[in-house]
Amino acid sequence: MKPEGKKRIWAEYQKEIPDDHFFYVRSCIRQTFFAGSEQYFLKILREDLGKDVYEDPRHTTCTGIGYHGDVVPFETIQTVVARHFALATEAGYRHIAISCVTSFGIYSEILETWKHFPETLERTREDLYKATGRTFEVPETISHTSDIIYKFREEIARKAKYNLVDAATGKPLKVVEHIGCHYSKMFPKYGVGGAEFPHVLVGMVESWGGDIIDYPERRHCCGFGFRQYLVQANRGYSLFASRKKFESMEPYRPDMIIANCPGCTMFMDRWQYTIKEIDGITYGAEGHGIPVLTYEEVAGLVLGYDPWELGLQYHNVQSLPLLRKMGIKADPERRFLDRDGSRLPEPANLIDG
Amino acid sequence: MMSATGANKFGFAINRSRMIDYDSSDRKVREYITSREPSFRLCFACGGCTATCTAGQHTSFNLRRMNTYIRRGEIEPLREEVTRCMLCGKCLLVCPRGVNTRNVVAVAAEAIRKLERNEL
Amino acid sequence: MNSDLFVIPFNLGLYFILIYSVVRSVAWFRSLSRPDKLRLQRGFFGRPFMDSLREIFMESLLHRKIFRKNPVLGYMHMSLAFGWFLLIVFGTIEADFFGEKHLNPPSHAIFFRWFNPEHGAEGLARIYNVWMDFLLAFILSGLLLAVIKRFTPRMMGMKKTTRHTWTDRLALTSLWLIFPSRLLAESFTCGAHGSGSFLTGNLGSALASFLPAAEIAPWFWWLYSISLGTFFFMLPISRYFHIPVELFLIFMRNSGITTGDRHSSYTEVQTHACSSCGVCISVCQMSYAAGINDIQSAYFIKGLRNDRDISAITANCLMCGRCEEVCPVGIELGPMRLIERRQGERADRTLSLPERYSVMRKRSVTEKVPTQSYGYLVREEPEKAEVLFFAGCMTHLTPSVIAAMKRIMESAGVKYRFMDEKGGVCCGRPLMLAGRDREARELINHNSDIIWKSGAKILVTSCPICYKVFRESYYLEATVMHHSEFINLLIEEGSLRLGYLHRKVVYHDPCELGRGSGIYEEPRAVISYVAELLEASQERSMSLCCGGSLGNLTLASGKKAMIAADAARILTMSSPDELITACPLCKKTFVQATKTKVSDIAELVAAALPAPSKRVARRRSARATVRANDAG
Amino acid sequence: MKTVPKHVLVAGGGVAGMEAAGALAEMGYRVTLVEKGDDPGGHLLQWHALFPDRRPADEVRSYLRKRAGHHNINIITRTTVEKVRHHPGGVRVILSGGTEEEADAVIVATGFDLFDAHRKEEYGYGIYDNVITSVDLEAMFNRGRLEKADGTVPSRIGLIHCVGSRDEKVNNNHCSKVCCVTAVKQAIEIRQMLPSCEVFCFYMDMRMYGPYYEELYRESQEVHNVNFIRGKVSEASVNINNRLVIKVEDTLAGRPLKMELDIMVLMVGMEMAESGAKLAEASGFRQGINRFLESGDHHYGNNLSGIKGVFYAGTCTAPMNITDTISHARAAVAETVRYLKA
Repeated sequence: MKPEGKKRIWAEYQKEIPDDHFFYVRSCIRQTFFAGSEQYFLKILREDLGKDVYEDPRHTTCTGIGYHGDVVPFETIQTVVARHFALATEAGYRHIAISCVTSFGIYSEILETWKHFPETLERTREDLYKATGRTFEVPETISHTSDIIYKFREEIARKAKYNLVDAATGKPLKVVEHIGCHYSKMFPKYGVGGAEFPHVLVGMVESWGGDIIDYPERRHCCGFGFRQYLVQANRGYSLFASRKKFESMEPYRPDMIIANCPGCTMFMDRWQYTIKEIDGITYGAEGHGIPVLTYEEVAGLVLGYDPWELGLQYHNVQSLPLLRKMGIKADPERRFLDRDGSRLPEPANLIDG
Repeated sequence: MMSATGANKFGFAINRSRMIDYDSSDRKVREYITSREPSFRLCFACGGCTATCTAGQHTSFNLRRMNTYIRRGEIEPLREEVTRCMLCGKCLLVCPRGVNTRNVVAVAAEAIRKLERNEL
Repeated sequence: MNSDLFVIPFNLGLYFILIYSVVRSVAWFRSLSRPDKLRLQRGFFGRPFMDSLREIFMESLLHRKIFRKNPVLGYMHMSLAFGWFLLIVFGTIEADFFGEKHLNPPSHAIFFRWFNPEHGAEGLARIYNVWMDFLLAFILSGLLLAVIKRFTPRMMGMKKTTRHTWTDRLALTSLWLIFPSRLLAESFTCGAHGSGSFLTGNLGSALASFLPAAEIAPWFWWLYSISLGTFFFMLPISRYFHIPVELFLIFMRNSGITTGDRHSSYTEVQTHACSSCGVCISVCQMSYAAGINDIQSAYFIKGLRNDRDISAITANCLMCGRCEEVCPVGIELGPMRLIERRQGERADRTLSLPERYSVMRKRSVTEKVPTQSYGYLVREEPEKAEVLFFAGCMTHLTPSVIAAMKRIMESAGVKYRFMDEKGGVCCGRPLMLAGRDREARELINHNSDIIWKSGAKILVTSCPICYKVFRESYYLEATVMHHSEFINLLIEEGSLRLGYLHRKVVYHDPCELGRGSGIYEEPRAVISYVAELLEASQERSMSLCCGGSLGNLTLASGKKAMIAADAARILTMSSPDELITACPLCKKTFVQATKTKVSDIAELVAAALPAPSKRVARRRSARATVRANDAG
Repeated sequence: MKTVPKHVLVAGGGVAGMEAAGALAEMGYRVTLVEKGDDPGGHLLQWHALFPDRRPADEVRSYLRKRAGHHNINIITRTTVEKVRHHPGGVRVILSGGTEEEADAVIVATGFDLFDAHRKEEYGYGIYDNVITSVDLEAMFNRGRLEKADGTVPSRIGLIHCVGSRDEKVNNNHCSKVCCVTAVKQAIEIRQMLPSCEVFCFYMDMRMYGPYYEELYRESQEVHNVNFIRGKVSEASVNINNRLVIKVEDTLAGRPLKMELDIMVLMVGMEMAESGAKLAEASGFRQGINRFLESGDHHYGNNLSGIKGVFYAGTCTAPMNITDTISHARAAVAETVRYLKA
């Protein structure tokens, strides 16, 4: 592998990521399954980096799941997204920060459509106005929230309490990065580093001391695939895709997987349990699973936040060995205790990571 | 393939790969055929044999595809495929590359038999 | 006398071979099938026995067949076989008549001169001596030819000669030494005692003039005895075993035993009866036209005899039948090869015997599962027809032949159904040629069902390959006719009105039609009716194979083309306007090999048809059908 | 009566330019050959052996060198032709650096650029150690050593056809014509050099259009046991053993296929030369949808630019092999001479 070859590609795919003043749109999946991630993204940006992030409680789902599930037409989703833009316009924000990769893909698709077919933009303005009486400005930039963490990765590194290294040996952790398909495969120029060799997570991991694994099925889909997942009988395809990835990364003995898409994080985490149930196979060391973390969680760990506050215990694959390796002292007994000492609900089917 | 618990619990099983994994495929049959019928290499997949095939009028027997499978080391689909040919030899007269097609089938069947007896 | 010890090698060899022959014969007889045993028993007390004796005399001693093919080669074989036979007979008479006793052990006859060194000085004995010397000279002249043949086969009119194993070489050496050593032994003895006739006497006195003949003579008597003994010992494991076995074969054949379709003691006897004479090699087109010199019947048989892995040899044969036609021993080479093909692969020679046994046992289980299976074929319900026309797979690649047949039948008013108009099921012959009889049976049953249901009286086919299998392996009510026969029938009954084409044509007998099915005259009658038929240098039973044969599984296309080119060249030597064949496969093969126009006999006949007139055709139809019924 | 010989400027010192210059010089014309590189010779300089007979490229190189060495030819190197303009007295030529030349006629022979394999990002050229181009492979043949980046001997090599050709994703819908036969030639050379190395060609169509090309293809299968898989490789990656893993659909089996390779060779295609495109833009030459120069007539005016006194030769008009390039250059000379004599 020639690192300069990748740098060459990364240099070609540099997108504009604004410095401040973000209009934040949440992700259905991330806020439900990885609530700590969104909470800590805001906390890191506002408190650790001192940025202005605006969030409007009136913003809704982008309807991407319905769109990819063939129940929401393109005109409808354009109008829903236009409403978000209207909220941003009304609040005086021109930079959208999107938590969900599916949403990010939809925003990219809509912006590209408006660029190449201006009449669709006009039609959307009309539809939005008729439906809500709102008007909007097309935003200056859209960023996925991983883009923003990527932009401030060095700053985070400077404030780091822990690094992605084995605290005992000083060796870098081996990290698998997984990029959501809709982040840049459709429009390479919208992603940091393009579609073939995206840099967005690689940049974070390397800045925080970890080593990236380039394994053969790196580009492969996590297995989410809306249509595959939504129909129960088709979930075998989804599961098969995930297994293909795990089998491909297994020989490298990764310490963790980092993903920028909430759907990917969820499926790569949950399917490890399902595969174990069906085939009795796990892919991590010593019969354990491989922890799958969001980049917000990883950034939170690096900055020294409490893993249980970040919500790592609510992943199927638990991360105690990873935390121990990083030298983070986390009391397993406190995993499911609330701040006031009362017991939190404990999920079933956890597997060791 | 899948445990009963898995199927009952989730209502679906893990799909099987359709991918030909050349590195884990079995090329013994190919080598056996190529060494006994070197003209086998010459096929360029025009499909003439399949178009004229007597057995192909009655079944899905496809010599062109069978050749491809042999080359890739895909033995499973071969087992049944070889039994369908009538060895009539029409394909021989059609082949533009002079592949001894009839013997390819005969040798392939022989190879499969040997494979089943672990003699390959 | 101490020096008499030299007879021991001879005696050991002789008794060994006699006992061996008896034991082997009994073993063969016992392993014969019940009907064949009965045949042999009946034959022993009937005409077959006398016929066999005559044949043994004509073929095994005089070598009449070889004589006819090649007089020099015939003389060689005759001098050795018949000469030796006479030498033994007259030697025995000599010993019994002139010896001390009148019943002697064989060694006394063989080494008569040693025991009676002074014999033959006068009277009858003197004349008898001349006769014995003449016989020896007769054999030696054949031996000389044999030596020449071994080193320069071409001088004997042989293109190729067989290659030898070490046992063959040892046996051959001992055989070659027998007569020269006898000559020298007798000569030295005669020289020492002043006896002997024109050969032994003269040579003896010449040798004795400068050599101590009395001291040297025993050495050559030893050599003579050892040569004979060695030859007898080597006999069962060398090619010369054919000499005694052939006698057994002749007797079996005359008793009505045939090869059949599986290994038996008859195939084993045939295997051992092959003299490796090499005539099969000379006529093999694979050899002289395609340069393949290791698969001919002689090698095939030798491989069988020596239990080698001959699967490659077995498969690589055109099955044209030319070798069988010329085999002087009359071995059924085609059926023998088919049996071997049916056998499938033999066990790996590199395995130890117990391993081989376990492999074969494992196989016998798996082999029961057919390698091919045609369960996908759907039973058909054909329409009724008087005449059923089956073009055959190959004929579908020569649509002009089908078109010609349609025109001919329509012109003759034949009511026929075209059985495989939309493509049929293979007749099964190609599978049989590949040794897959069980699978072929599936196809045969499928096609038979259709033919029976159609109620046809005549089944006409355009393909000799189909024709042969229809005739031999189908059980049908319908009369099977090749289209040349059928056209001949139509001409004979007058339902075809044909013009005369002013063309000179040559006819090629397809293997499966001619040698395979004995149809030589009908095609010639048809051709002569419409055109001028030229003679080909090799035709009828010695017709050449076109090279495209389905009998050969492994022959490369380039080699096939070489055979086709050579056959086409010979066939077109008389510069005919057209080369006529009666097989679609031969036609396809020859078209690539010659610039001469190649046509099927049906196309030739169709060309001689007048322009179609519907009314005439209709009027004739009734008559033709009636005739067709009669024929059925 | 002696006349001053007319002056023809040839833009581009590759195969077409050298042949055209040589032919004109032989006829007594004064020729200026302008070459952007250090030496004339073009892409041929990088080649080891030529299809279909695998003769050494040096034989053709020395023929062309001899041709361009004629005393009537003045070679200017490290210079490009920026613009040509016809005027009543002839053709004004502006060279890089601003110098101007006056000529009676100009032959444009600016040739082609090889497709930059970096642009097919999914193949990882420049990233994975053992992804090379057909040109890199020729360099290995020139060195007489065929090895992986780590110096070990490869046991399986894949040649990927149509890299940068017939591919809308890189804006090239045209076929580069010569890559198929080049791949077959190189596959044979690999097999001869390393008999134990498996060779696979991944093709979309085998376009064996020239004399003896099909025969070479057959030979590669029959004699050299080169394997052919019909399908376009979609992506490459490396596994833990640093072996390349490629994904392709075996379209004849109708199934996706995965295979490990030691070396992946990208058969890079031909594109309109950047320098030629600039010249075309500045001088008002028409470019076709494939961006190559569009001639006056596809069938019988293949060398005509549509501008008086300016003619096209060689691969600036379309991808071609050396044989066709030389023929095309000679035809350009014929057209030029006809023009000059009129």
